[in-house]
Amino acid sequence: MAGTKHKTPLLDDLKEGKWPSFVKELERAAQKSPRTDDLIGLLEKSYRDHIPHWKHGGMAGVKGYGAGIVGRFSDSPEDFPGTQEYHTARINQIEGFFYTSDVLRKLADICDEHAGGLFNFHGSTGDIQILGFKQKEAEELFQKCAQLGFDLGGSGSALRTPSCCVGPARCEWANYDTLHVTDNLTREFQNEMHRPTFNYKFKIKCAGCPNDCIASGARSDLSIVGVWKDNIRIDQDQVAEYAKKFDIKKYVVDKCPTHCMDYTDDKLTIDDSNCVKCMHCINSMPKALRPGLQKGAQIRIGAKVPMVQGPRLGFILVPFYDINKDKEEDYTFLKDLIQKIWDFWDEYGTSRERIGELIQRVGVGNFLEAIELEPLPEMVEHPRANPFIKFEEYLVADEEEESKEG
Amino acid sequence: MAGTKHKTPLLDDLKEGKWPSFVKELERAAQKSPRTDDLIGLLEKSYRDHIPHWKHGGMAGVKGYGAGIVGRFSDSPEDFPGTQEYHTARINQIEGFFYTSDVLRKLADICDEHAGGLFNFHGSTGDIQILGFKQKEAEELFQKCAQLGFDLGGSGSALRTPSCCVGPARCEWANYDTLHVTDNLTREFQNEMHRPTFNYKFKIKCAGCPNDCIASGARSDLSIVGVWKDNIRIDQDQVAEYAKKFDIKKYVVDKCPTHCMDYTDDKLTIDDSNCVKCMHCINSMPKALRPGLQKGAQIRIGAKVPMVQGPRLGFILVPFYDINKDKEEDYTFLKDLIQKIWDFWDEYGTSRERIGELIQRVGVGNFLEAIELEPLPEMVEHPRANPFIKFEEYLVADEEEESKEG
Amino acid sequence: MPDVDKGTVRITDIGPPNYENFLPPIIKKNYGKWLYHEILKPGVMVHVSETKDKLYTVRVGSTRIVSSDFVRDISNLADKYCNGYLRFTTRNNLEFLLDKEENIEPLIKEVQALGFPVGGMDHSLGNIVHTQGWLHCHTSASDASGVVKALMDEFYDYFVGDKLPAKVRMAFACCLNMCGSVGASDIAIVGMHRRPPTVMADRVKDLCEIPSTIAACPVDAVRPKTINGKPSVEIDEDRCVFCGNCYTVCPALPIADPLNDGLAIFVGGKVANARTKPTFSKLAVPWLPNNPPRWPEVIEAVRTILEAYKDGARRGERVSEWIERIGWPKFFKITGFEFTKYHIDDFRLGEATMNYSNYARL
Amino acid sequence: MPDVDKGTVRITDIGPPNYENFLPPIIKKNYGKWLYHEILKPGVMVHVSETKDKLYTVRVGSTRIVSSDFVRDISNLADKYCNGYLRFTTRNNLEFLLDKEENIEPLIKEVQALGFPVGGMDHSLGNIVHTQGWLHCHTSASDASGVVKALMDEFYDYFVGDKLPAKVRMAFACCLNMCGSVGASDIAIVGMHRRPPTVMADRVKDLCEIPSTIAACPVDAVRPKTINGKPSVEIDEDRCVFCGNCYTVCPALPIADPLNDGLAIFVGGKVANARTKPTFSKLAVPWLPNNPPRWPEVIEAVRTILEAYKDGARRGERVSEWIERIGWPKFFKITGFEFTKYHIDDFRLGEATMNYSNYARL
Ligand code: SRM
Ligand code: SRM
Ligand code: SRM
Ligand code: SRM
Ligand code: SF4
Ligand code: SF4
Ligand code: SF4
Ligand code: SF4
Ligand code: SF4
Ligand code: SF4
Ligand code: SF4
Ligand code: SF4
Repeated sequence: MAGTKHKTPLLDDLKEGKWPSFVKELERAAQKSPRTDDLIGLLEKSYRDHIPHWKHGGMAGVKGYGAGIVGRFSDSPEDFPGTQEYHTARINQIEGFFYTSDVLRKLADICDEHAGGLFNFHGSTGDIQILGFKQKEAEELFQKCAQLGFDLGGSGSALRTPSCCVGPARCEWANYDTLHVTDNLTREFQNEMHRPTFNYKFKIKCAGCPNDCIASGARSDLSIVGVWKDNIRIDQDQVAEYAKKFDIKKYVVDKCPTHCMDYTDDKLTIDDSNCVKCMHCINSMPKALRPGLQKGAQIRIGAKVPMVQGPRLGFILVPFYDINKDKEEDYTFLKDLIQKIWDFWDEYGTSRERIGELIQRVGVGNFLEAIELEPLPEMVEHPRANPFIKFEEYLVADEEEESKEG
Repeated sequence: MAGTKHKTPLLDDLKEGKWPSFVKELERAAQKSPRTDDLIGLLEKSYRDHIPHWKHGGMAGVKGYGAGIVGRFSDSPEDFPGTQEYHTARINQIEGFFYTSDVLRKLADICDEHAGGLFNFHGSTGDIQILGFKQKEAEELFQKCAQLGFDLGGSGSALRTPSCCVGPARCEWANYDTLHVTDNLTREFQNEMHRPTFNYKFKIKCAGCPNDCIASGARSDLSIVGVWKDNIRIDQDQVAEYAKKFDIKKYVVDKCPTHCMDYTDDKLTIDDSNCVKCMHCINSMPKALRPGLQKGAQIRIGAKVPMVQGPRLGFILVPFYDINKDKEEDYTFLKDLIQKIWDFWDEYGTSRERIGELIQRVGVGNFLEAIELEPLPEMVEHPRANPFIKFEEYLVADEEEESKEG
Repeated sequence: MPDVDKGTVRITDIGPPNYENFLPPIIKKNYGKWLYHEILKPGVMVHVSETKDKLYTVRVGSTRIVSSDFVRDISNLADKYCNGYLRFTTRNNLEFLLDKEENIEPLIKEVQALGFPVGGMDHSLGNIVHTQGWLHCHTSASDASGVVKALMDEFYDYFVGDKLPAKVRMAFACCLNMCGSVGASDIAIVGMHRRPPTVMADRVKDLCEIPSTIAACPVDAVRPKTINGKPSVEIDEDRCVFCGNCYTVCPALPIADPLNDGLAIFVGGKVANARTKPTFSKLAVPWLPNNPPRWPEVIEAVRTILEAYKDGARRGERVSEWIERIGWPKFFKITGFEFTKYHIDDFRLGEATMNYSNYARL
Repeated sequence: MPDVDKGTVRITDIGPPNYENFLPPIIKKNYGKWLYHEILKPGVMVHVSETKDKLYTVRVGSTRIVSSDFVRDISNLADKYCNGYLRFTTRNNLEFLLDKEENIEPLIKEVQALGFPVGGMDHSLGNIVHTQGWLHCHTSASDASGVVKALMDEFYDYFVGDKLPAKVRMAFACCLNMCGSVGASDIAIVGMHRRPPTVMADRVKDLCEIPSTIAACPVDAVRPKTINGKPSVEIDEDRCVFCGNCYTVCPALPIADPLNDGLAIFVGGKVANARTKPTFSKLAVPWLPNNPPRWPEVIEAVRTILEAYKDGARRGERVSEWIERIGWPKFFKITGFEFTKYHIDDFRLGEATMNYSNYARL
């Protein structure tokens, strides 16, 4: 590879080694893109200085959208003029991250023509990211993508591009159609994604089962996870096959979190009423065990990263619902629920307050009342231990019940 | 029994039933004590009205002490004159709650003569409580007790009477002399108990092993719990005897919290390096298993009830220390530690702030520094998950390390 | 330390009597030498020493609040059977310590004749640790001894027998100060207020220190307010959680209320470290009315819990372990207790109590 | 919903391309019908359908930040072996989907010839989810791709093999915004600032909204202050936890610092519900210096963890399960990492993380 015009002894070191080198990728892009060549120079400068060389702020975007493009301006445009503007476009991925060579090549062409020849496949949220364009190129880049069928994703105080695991496309454990619902919600909420009106970002991710291969439970405000309600299907013959390979008692039965399995006399039994659908046994013996037939989804809410009140995982909001039936009804239940959540957030949330933080601030019980869901013991690890209960009504002397809240 | 002069239909109902009746006890006392007779009347009034009939406030005590007596004044002295003053004295129990008939009878006589003929054996903290005297009787009551060898306990913002489990006196599992240390500390800290100078109450309880028969971990600011360091002593013959009675695998081995036990081929083995000294296996087979020989104690800190910041259990402050050696040195280590804790509390605590709440407010790490203990992973369930670390120093440009805290 | 005022022969700061003088000789001899124990039958156990000595313990239930004559009664029994020695337990039971096995049965007979039960050992319902209640405390939201008596009458058989899956420790506290230390009991009953304190505006200034009254509130519901020209406080009824702590600090804020004082039931706490870590009791029933003298609603709820536990738990499982195994949803299902928003912790650390997983029994 | 502006033929709000058009025919046919899968060798698995169809997947490691030519390269391979179809995984790997078993080896050869590894399946080290770093983000405390490259070079064998006790998911985020969502990874590396932001007092008023800057601070360290007559803020250095959130909101508070920006390592997080509940990663090493281009201190620490895990964990145990089994004290002992006051959580819910029991391995 030809390298760059900049002296980059530090980065050059990262061209060595067995793992593919991102520096080589940068250089490949730089072959065609002088601005990416400058990006390499700027990065080398960071490697020397131990600080980033991007300015904070500066706008970039396309008309009518308030989201989808992250503007980036270098603090050293004199030395690295190509990095004066080096923006990123977040482009909705195709559900399940499926592509054809045809569409990929066209994206590559757009990226060469209107940006720095550089991609993130994919960003952490799931978008395709095209790097390295200037504001004046934004509109054309956008429209070229749109002509190819791609739209921008979210940024700022807006919905982010929902994403999902590969689900029924290539996985035997999907309890619902992750791709379909993700696609449907993405289309439904175009406005919420492109025109920021929220208090802060909102992320939706869909996993087909509790293995959660999209990590929804750790990083989406709303996590939809497939699950079944009835019994795990057992093929005892296949169990016997596995028994030849490993110690089923030790590696499967003893690791069941609720100890609801038994393996005696070469027979595997499961007390499904105590199964919490953790997936472990099924994961361990995919040929012998399968999720049940009454499939649906759970909904968890509130996961987010540390800022500001500390990190959160999602907690169960809906332990089970028939998302497969809801699919036939264009996900009315789901969309209604999401809308109620957003309405509540809109009404009570403060600026830059994620939904999980808001729920914590106002109290889960009050949130549930507002979105019209019943409190359920499945939502908690355990009921409260402290006795500081905010009873909402008390009796008055004439022995009539009075609700203070009205 | 003769009953009371008051009409007490509600309380009378509680004279029925198999369990001994406290109402009968009240009536027995009332036989000799008119004021206790009025107490019964006052209580019946509460049973009718569903509220207590004691005033808040009013002082009672003895000269030179600021603690040990809880004053109680009725709100209905007209109807129940005997309850106008009906105070309680908290009297240090004898360690391990051991008594002779002789001393008990003398206490009974004092209680008849100078109070309402009524006791709590014992109060929740562990004191003997004598109920039903008036302020003018307090001094004589106190001195009569003192002549018998009994002193008052604590109340208000003072140390409370320390207490302990029966320990080596009648238990095979005591890892140190709970009675001795409790007695020693009680004597050492007479001043702290009788003359309130703390921010709030402070409780010390001593359990001989992690069974914690004195419930120290849930209700003492400082909990001292016996524990051993080396291997559990196993008598395999006795194990075999137990094997005849129950399923050792199921009831013992499988319930070990760290799964560090094994029972195969009729032999019990323990990986003591993973034993967390929970006591379960020993409890289950007292003839076969015994704590090790390297005995000592753990110290936990901060347990308390809900007010104000919520309930707390104690957390490990000292995972192991040789309290048996310390005994020979008059518990110098322990007393030093307690003193440091009190000094810190004195310096930084606010009024009515228990030590556990203070530690939480200032941060465990800062507390440890102040009392000169090292942070240890045994103190935590797990290290922090959030990244909001308050680093105390940073490097400045001339590459010298600077401590901002000095 | 002990400072005995010689001048007036006033005795102070002497601490407790030296316990060594109150230990029975057999205990003195075998102090720290016990080898093992065996429970011989409900309420009776033997400890065997390295010296081969055997010490028999007979445990007797008590009302805790007792008359001087009760104290004399047990002293007489101690003289007759135990060389004059006896002890109490940390849960207010009596223990007679015998060195002669043959004394066990005669002692038990006399104890029972006096109306006192032998039991409370091993897999039994222990004596209920409790507090002062209406009998002696101004902050109480219920009586203590009365509820305890009503309960123990009802569940007497569980005390004198050992038919429960494991130890059941019940505790009672008459207000949120929780003097009975109910925080970590298998079953805990707590007196609960349910109506904000009344502000006696005229008296606040005289009776209370306003800053500490404000600081006493866990939810910042107490605020300074000048009323009729006098410094006083107001209470934000929408925040108040009825803890009564402001009243503890300020007598001009009475909180007792005949209609709204009642009881809550918490379950699944545990202090011992055996098998599982110590843990708090968790809310089962937020509020039941005060219904003296027998508190039938409380008894019913406790019965529901005890029966479900007895039926559902495996041998050796404490209440907490049983619920942990079956899951809280099932606990609410089989007891029929309603799960409400009140069960979801919204206090300071409440966030740590949610179910951050997909685990659910469906 | 899609509103296509016909007037100017400007296209907006169309959402993503319809995925159905990008599924390989074998997937379309067997959509939702998969029966089971088997991992054939590192990086290669087969899914078998009810229809008996078999789908082979070859997983290929990628740098995530890639050139347009890389995209063309993989397109060519997809054309040659996969009828033009391919996908990416949720961790930025590439997956070639083959309906012909005989294509597996030739494909792998070509992939490897291009310098890309096949692996990342089963009990392997997955590709490191990461973020923008110095390459493209102004708040970064380190580079992302560089650290990842240095690590993957070093632990390459764990990606192309499956010799670890279980899946190991590593993640990297260049600042506490944690875009890589490192919060719940087996091993998480996070860029950390360690010096309070500098207040560019002159510019605060112009560049920032002061109230939201104050609200952005998790520890209330930002306070309003008039400086040289201009509204500005001051930062309480004794409270600041260097999170950088005030800088995110207010560009006049730069926090990057060459000497004090560095990296922390967290361990034992997990997202899947299998066996144990999802859980956050916990602090192992509070701070290591930025030492580009190879970050040897970071590599050393990660090696320590991986080796200890490999030696100590039982088959099938994720890092969290291993540590849970041996206990955190032992983790610190065998890794040699120092346990400091920084490891004890003193943030909002920190109280919930103490050891409220007597459990200790002594
Ligand atoms: C590009 C991306 C990282 C990457 O390299 O992949 C990214 C990059 C940025 N994130 Fe992020 N975040 C990205 C996924 C995430 C994720 C992961 C996810 O979505 O699953 C998270 C954690 C999950 C979550 O949201 O809880 C994440 C949490 C944040 C936060 C903290 C959010 C919070 O609640 O406090 C910020 C701060 C903010 O928004 O002000 C942030 C802010 C930013 C900004 C916009 C910082 C800024 O002010 O400029 C970064 C732009 C950098 C750049 O050069 O483009 N980013 N960010 C990811 C988006 C690509 C995509 O659309 O696919
Ligand atoms: C007598 C006793 C209850 C009993 O019936 O046994 C008791 C009775 C009172 N307690 Fe208590 N506490 C008693 C043990 C406890 C315990 C249990 C223990 O010590 O193991 C606790 C919980 C453990 C703890 O301290 O964390 C306890 C936590 C409280 C509290 C809440 C403390 C806090 O940190 O907020 C208060 C409120 C206060 O002190 O203002 C309190 C206050 C009171 C007062 C003094 C209320 C008052 O202001 O008058 C009660 C006097 C009632 C009376 O009629 O004598 N009492 N108190 C116990 C003392 C007897 C003894 O000395 O043996
Ligand atoms: C007498 C007493 C100590 C004292 O100094 O007074 C005592 C004595 C014994 N305890 Fe205890 N415990 C005593 C209160 C406690 C307490 C404290 C409490 O209840 O407030 C606890 C903690 C309870 C909790 O976890 O909530 C307690 C938890 C234990 C345990 C652990 C039980 C468990 O598995 O969870 C054992 C072991 C066992 O029983 O297997 C034990 C075992 C024992 C042994 C077997 C110890 C021995 O070898 O002598 C004693 C007889 C057991 C029995 O009663 O069945 N003792 N024991 C206390 C009797 C109270 C009573 O009258 O009922
Ligand atoms: C391809 C992918 C989904 C996608 O839509 O792209 C995927 C695919 C599969 N996952 Fe996954 N998982 C994928 C990301 C994840 C993630 C998310 C992540 O890593 O960010 C998780 C959660 C990880 C965590 O807990 O931190 C994940 C947790 C699992 C688990 C649970 C593992 C466990 O025991 O903890 C299984 C079950 C198993 O492996 O036994 C699983 C199993 C599987 C199976 C076997 C499902 C199937 O039958 O097809 C697939 C191949 C397994 C393999 O790679 O060894 N998958 N899987 C993702 C590949 C990522 C990659 O390139 O490395
Ligand atoms: S989350 Fe479940 S359904 Fe989705 S890919 Fe992973 S294992 Fe399959
Ligand atoms: S899915 Fe999990 S909880 Fe259910 S039986 Fe299998 S291992 Fe047990
Ligand atoms: S705490 Fe331990 S040593 Fe003390 S009585 Fe109970 S079992 Fe015996
Ligand atoms: S004491 Fe507890 S942790 Fe130790 S071996 Fe016995 S059961 Fe296991
Ligand atoms: S619990 Fe409350 S009401 Fe009962 S004795 Fe203690 S302070 Fe008084
Ligand atoms: S009762 Fe408790 S919560 Fe209510 S105002 Fe008083 S202190 Fe606050
Ligand atoms: S983690 Fe921080 S530095 Fe890295 S991309 Fe995200 S916001 Fe930027
Ligand atoms: S860096 Fe974070 S902690 Fe420090 S002042 Fe800014 S917002 Fe507050």
